[in-house]
Amino acid sequence: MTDAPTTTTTTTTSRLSRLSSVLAPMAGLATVLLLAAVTTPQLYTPEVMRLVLFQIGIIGIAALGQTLVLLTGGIDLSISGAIALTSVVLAVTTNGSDDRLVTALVLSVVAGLTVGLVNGALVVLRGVPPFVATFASFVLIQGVIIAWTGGAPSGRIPDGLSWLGSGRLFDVIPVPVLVFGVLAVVVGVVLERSTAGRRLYATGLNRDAARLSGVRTGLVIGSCYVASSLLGVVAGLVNASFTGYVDAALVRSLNLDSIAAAVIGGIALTGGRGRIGNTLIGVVLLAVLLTWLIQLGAGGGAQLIVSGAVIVLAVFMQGRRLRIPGTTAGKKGQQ
Amino acid sequence: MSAATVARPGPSLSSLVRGGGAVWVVVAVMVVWLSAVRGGGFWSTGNLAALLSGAVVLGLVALGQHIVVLTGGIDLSVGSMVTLTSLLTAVLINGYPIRTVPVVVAIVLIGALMGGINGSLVSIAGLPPFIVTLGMLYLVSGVALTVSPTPDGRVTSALTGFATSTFGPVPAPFLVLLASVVVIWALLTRTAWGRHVFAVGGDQHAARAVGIGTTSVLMRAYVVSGTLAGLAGVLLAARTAIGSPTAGTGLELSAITAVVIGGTSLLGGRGSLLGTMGGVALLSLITNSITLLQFPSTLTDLIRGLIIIAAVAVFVVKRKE
Amino acid sequence: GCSTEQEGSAPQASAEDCLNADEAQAAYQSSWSSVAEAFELEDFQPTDEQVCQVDTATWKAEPKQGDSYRVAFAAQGPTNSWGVLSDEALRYHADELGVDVLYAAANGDATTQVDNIQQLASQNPDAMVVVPMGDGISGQVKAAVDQGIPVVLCSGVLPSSSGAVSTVTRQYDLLGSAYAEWIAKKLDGKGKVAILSGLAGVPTAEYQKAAAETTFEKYPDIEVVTTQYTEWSPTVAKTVAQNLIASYPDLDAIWSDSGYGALGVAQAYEEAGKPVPPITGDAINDFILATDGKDVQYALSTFPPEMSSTCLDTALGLVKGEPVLDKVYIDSPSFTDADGATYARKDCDGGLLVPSSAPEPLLTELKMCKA
Amino acid sequence: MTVSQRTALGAREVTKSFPGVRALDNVSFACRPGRVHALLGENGAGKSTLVRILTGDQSPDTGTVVVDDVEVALGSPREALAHGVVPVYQELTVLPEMTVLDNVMLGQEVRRRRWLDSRRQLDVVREALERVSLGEVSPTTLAGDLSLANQQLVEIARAVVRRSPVLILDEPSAVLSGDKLEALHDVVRTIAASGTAVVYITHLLEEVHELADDVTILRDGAVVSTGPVAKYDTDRIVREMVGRQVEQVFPDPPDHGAAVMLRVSSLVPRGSDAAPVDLDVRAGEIVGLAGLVGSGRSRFLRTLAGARKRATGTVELDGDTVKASINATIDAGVVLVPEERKRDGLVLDLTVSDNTTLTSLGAVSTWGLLRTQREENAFAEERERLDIKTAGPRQLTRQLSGGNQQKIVIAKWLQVSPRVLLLDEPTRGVDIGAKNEIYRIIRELAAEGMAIVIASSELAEVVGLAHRVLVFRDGAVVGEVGRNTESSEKIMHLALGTAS
Ligand SMILES: Nc1ncnc2c1ncn2[C@@H]1O[C@H](COP(=O)(O)OP(=O)(O)OP(=O)(O)O)[C@@H](O)[C@H]1O
Ligand SMILES: Nc1ncnc2c1ncn2[C@@H]1O[C@H](COP(=O)(O)OP(=O)(O)OP(=O)(O)O)[C@@H](O)[C@H]1O
Ligand SMILES: [Mg+2]
Ligand SMILES: [Mg+2]
Repeated sequence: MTDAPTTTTTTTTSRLSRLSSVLAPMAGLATVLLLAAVTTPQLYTPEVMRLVLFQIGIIGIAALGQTLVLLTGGIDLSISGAIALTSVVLAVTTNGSDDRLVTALVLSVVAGLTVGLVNGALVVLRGVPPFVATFASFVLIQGVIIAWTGGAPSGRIPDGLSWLGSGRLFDVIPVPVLVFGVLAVVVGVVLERSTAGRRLYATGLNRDAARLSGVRTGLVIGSCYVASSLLGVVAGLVNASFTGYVDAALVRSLNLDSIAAAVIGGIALTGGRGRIGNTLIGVVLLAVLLTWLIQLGAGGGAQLIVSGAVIVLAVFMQGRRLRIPGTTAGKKGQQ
Repeated sequence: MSAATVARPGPSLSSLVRGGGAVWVVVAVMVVWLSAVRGGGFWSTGNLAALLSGAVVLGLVALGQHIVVLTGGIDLSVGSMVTLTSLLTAVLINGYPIRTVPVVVAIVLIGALMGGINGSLVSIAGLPPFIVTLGMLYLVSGVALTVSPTPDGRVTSALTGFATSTFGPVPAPFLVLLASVVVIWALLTRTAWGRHVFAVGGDQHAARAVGIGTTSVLMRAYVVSGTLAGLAGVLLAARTAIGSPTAGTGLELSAITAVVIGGTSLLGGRGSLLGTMGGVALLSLITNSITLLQFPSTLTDLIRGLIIIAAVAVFVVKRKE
Repeated sequence: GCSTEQEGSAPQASAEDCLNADEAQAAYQSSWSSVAEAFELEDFQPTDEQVCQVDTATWKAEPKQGDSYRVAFAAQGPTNSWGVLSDEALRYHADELGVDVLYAAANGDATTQVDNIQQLASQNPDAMVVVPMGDGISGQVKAAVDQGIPVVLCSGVLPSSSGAVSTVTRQYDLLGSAYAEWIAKKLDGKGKVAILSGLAGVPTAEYQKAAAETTFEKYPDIEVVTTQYTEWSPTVAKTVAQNLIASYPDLDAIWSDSGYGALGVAQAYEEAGKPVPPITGDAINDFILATDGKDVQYALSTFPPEMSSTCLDTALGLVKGEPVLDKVYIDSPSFTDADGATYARKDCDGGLLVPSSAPEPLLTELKMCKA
Repeated sequence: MTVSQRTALGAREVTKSFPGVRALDNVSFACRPGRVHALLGENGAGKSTLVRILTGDQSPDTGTVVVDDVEVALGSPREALAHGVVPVYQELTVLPEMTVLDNVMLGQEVRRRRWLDSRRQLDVVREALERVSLGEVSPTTLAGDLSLANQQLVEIARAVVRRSPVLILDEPSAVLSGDKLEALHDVVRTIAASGTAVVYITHLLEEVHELADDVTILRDGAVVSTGPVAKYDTDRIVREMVGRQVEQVFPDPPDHGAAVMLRVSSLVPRGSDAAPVDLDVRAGEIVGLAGLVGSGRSRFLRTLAGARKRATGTVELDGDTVKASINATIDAGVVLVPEERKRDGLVLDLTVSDNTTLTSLGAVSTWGLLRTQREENAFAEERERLDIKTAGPRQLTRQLSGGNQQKIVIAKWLQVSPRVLLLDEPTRGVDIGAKNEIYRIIRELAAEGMAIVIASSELAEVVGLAHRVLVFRDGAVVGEVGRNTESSEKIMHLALGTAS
């Protein structure tokens, strides 16, 4: 039953299913773009498109880290904590001057590493469910920031960084989207083409089997949390240098955009399923959506309603694919 | 032989965690400590009443969360459901005593309805609970802001009277929580549906294979969660008297934390109500003790974070090998 | 109780009960007229408000424990620099007066504050100062008052049903409408305006916004083209502002309730290479410093956090039987870009609301200003 | 006794396709009341798919299901149960976190008004456990604490309680042996005698003649033959199953070297209270591990491979100590083909090539980047050597038949050129054709000088393949049996503890 003809069928079906996984978010994107064309045609002006690009950069960098963690079957709620922590570290150590920029960058990376290692240790060594582990470290990061800054953080970010947040290449392309692009390519290559990526997928799909095949699953999962926090640091740098001020509002808000983007794009929460392309589309969809909502000038309520509806709808459209496979009792084996 | 006996302590802690007892040990230690440090202040009727009434809303929401988590799901929308229902309670009653009873009934039904929406998306459409309820979180918060962006409405004195009345040190709303715990406990342990909740959470395919209507089991779990959120909304409105479009923000995360500290597995199929209530008790005690002990305000979040992280690291239920 | 009548809709205390109203009324009027003066507004009338003296005999009492008074403080908590200074100014003042403080932070959340007030009340303090996080705490405030604790509301208002003995605040209505009037004056009653509010659903933001909307309605030729929320975050404000620039290139003025919002807007316009339209907000140091020497027209005022020390004074006045008003309106300098430079404090933290009447030693202690 | 001509359960012209595979092709099938109907076929022949269709777990592309002579549309297992069709699926559906009582009564709880009737339930469960020879198991123990065999029996107890007109058992005997297997056979016989139609799927052909009244044989998704069991001797069954003549012969294994390659001294798995195990294996030697189910062979092998923690003991390879971690063990060249292939052996949703190279990613990459060509070459080599039947390197492992999946597990280990190969139930659930190939591979590897340890519940297999067999009971080695004519008997006695 495994003769030549099936070869073509299997490859086409797998290609088809790969395509279908981005089809749903594509349809969502098309819908939003269409709605925008009717309601707010100005969305299609170059200036607004540039804002969309910028949003893509800002959301995207964190979403890349989130994708890595989601692929291990985890989730990282502490990314927004890492983002906030970075800007506080920057402001406190430099006090707005460029002199200590390098020290500040090193310290930010150390902070990110610490967050990632705490998450990784809780998840890998203690077996704490990622959702709770990373939420706990999010609360802890808040606590650290508040204790450290004696309340609300404030301060200036060195001007030497401002190109990162507000710069533009050839006066057109915002730097954040470039940073995102480069990082996306790197993450994409790692996932698709590297041994690390293969180990990551294997771990996400079946941790037991991967471990018994000699994959250091703990190391793989831990690295993903570290990578996620470090990408959070990069996102934090971009974010902080965008306005040049520490944003006290960021410290308290648990931002779920990175999760929403990855998941709308089709990264499964169960681990091991989804590609970088999924995240990419999710990020674009979310960026367009957020910009459109601002353009629409709808109130806070309407914005939330639309975001919620889009999230549910996007997943509804890819619902079939995400359903627990009807014939395998294998849920337990994969965690 | 000796090797086997040496290895014992592990299992006993883990069984304590599984049974939900472990967190109560910590609660007991904290109570003893608080009594030693601030005996009079802690055991004063007023403080106990504050502690207990502070636990009511979180307790009800955690109860619903507990069931949903047992089915292997998660309900991120409970906080926003509490917000909307408490706001609606105040706005719809708006000080008219005649409306009290019908509105309260309607609100609990609205809670059930929202739970039903979650439930049907999860069970019938087969979507992942995390995203469904995340979407609902945004959606319902949005609806609340649309109903009224500012604090609005007013409940009647009958409701506020209920919220503030006490039996000894026990506030009346706490009795509602107790009653709900008893009802849920009975449902979980004494009915077929309760068994099925565990089965669906343990292995959905296996549950289907033995003929369990997984759709209706899941549906009911989310409906119960929504109903409890509705009830919590009513009690919150009764306590605050006036509706606010942000009242329940962040409750879902506290509720999930309580459930997990209580030794319930987020993978589903395993957990004890006792533990979840212990988690609620612990979180309430932390809040209570921060004010009682007058910790410097800038350290409170750090302390809270450290306790939560320590608790989840110690009380997490590990997978069996 | 299934009456079809609405509860609590009966009018409260009538004018005859009002003690010593004149002096108080004058203080109230002046808090409006000082803004009118600073913003050069001709027709800026205070909203109707009746101020009375509290019958202090009811609340006069000896310290319940020990020799010194214990005042409970249900604070906002250190969620932003405003909250930090509000907390610390009260504590500092309490130290000066030798008063004990029982503290609880709501972290900006009304529900948490309900629990806080109940718990603080259970510790039986002599008086209580509450920074209200929303109308939702009214019930609990009432319970505390009923328990015999004089409650002073600080930096915010509650419906009269809360039974609070005194309210010490600057008015949201005042700020919201003053900014709007200033804009109307700048535009000569004609033009396109965007409203940038703070956080959806939070009273501080929503009440100021509502006042602004009411004011703009008086001007038929002023069009509010969009209303957005900045979450009091410069990042969000900048993003929103960039969108505004793109979709409403001909915006004439921006009403913002916060300096952080204004800061983000100013940056966005500068980066786009466009002149910043007339803008409002609260007077954070960062904004004034950032616009220093640039051609930006603005009108700023503050909602001073250090008014908490006045709140403490009021609470102590109650228990000591000193004359106290039921509404104490705090005045605070308002100014426009003309005087901006004089208010900027290069030696202080960017988050500081200027001019600050907080004691200098406190500001240095909090590392908000250099010694 | 006249045979009822009613169709208790049947399929009419059922066809079912999965992406890339036609699992069932126009299958018709009928099972009569009071008779045991054996459903036979190679791995991937479509047996389980047919079961899932008969029980409403999957819906057929075309064709219908017949229950009690009436065509029915079954939307879910629930509806099938309502029609009296009770399945015991191939995959365990016992919930480890629930008690035995709850597991048995799952979906059929006894209620008084709306509440559970604990006393009645307990009675029902006790009786059912008694029937499946689990009388000594307390209904309140957690099912997860039972051995696999006992869990399987709990599952059968669950089905017994239903007293349904149709019972379907998909490979119930795969994890049973000895007394437990006997108990299962007894239950099946009594149930059939009470008028229930039983569909029985198995790879143990001895069972067929012991139990079955009728036989249906599937091959590549189609029915190739059906009829009363009397017409089928084992040879015919095998021939119809694989479509050719197959003979199971075990030639003497190739000679082995003299030097001890692997030395295991006083190994005790953590959490076990059994006596320590010693084991020496020479290069090229095949050592069999026999014993009843739950005797501790798998646990020993997993511990040896570093996948489980040790309480005590050392492992030496060529005199060098091997550290007790899975990666150190693999690096030393000691590798395990685990018992539960789908759970521990394979990442089913990766391609066959990805699975094959998972252990040797360093060799198919430069600077951490994978080289597709090298990967495909590596896979092609193993595909050739092990004769793996697959559509190509990009096929998902999930889509392969059981035997070919097992070959992928072996292939993945051959990539690292191991010194010692540990095989745990390497032919469980593998059809007879593939089995012989796996035997061939094992012998070839031994001939190349690999040391091999093989644990199996199929006595013929261990005896036929190994140079010598160690017998396990209660986690300890209770004896060693060489290669001779009486070895099977000796092993049985040792395993059961009846040796004199
Ligand atoms: N859900 C599925 N998706 C894709 N292919 C499937 C699915 N389920 C079964 N198959 C394929 O259908 C064919 C028949 O599988 P089935 O499980 O019915 O075989 P079986 O006869 O029960 O084999 P075994 O003896 O190994 O249990 C196999 O090729 C299998 O790979
Ligand atoms: N999940 C479990 N929890 C507790 N004990 C277990 C578990 N699985 C197996 N055991 C026990 O461990 C011992 C050894 O089991 P093991 O699976 O190694 O035996 P085995 O001889 O390989 O049998 P099998 O043929 O089923 O693999 C048995 O006593 C069994 O009851
Ligand atoms: Mg099968
Ligand atoms: Mg075994």
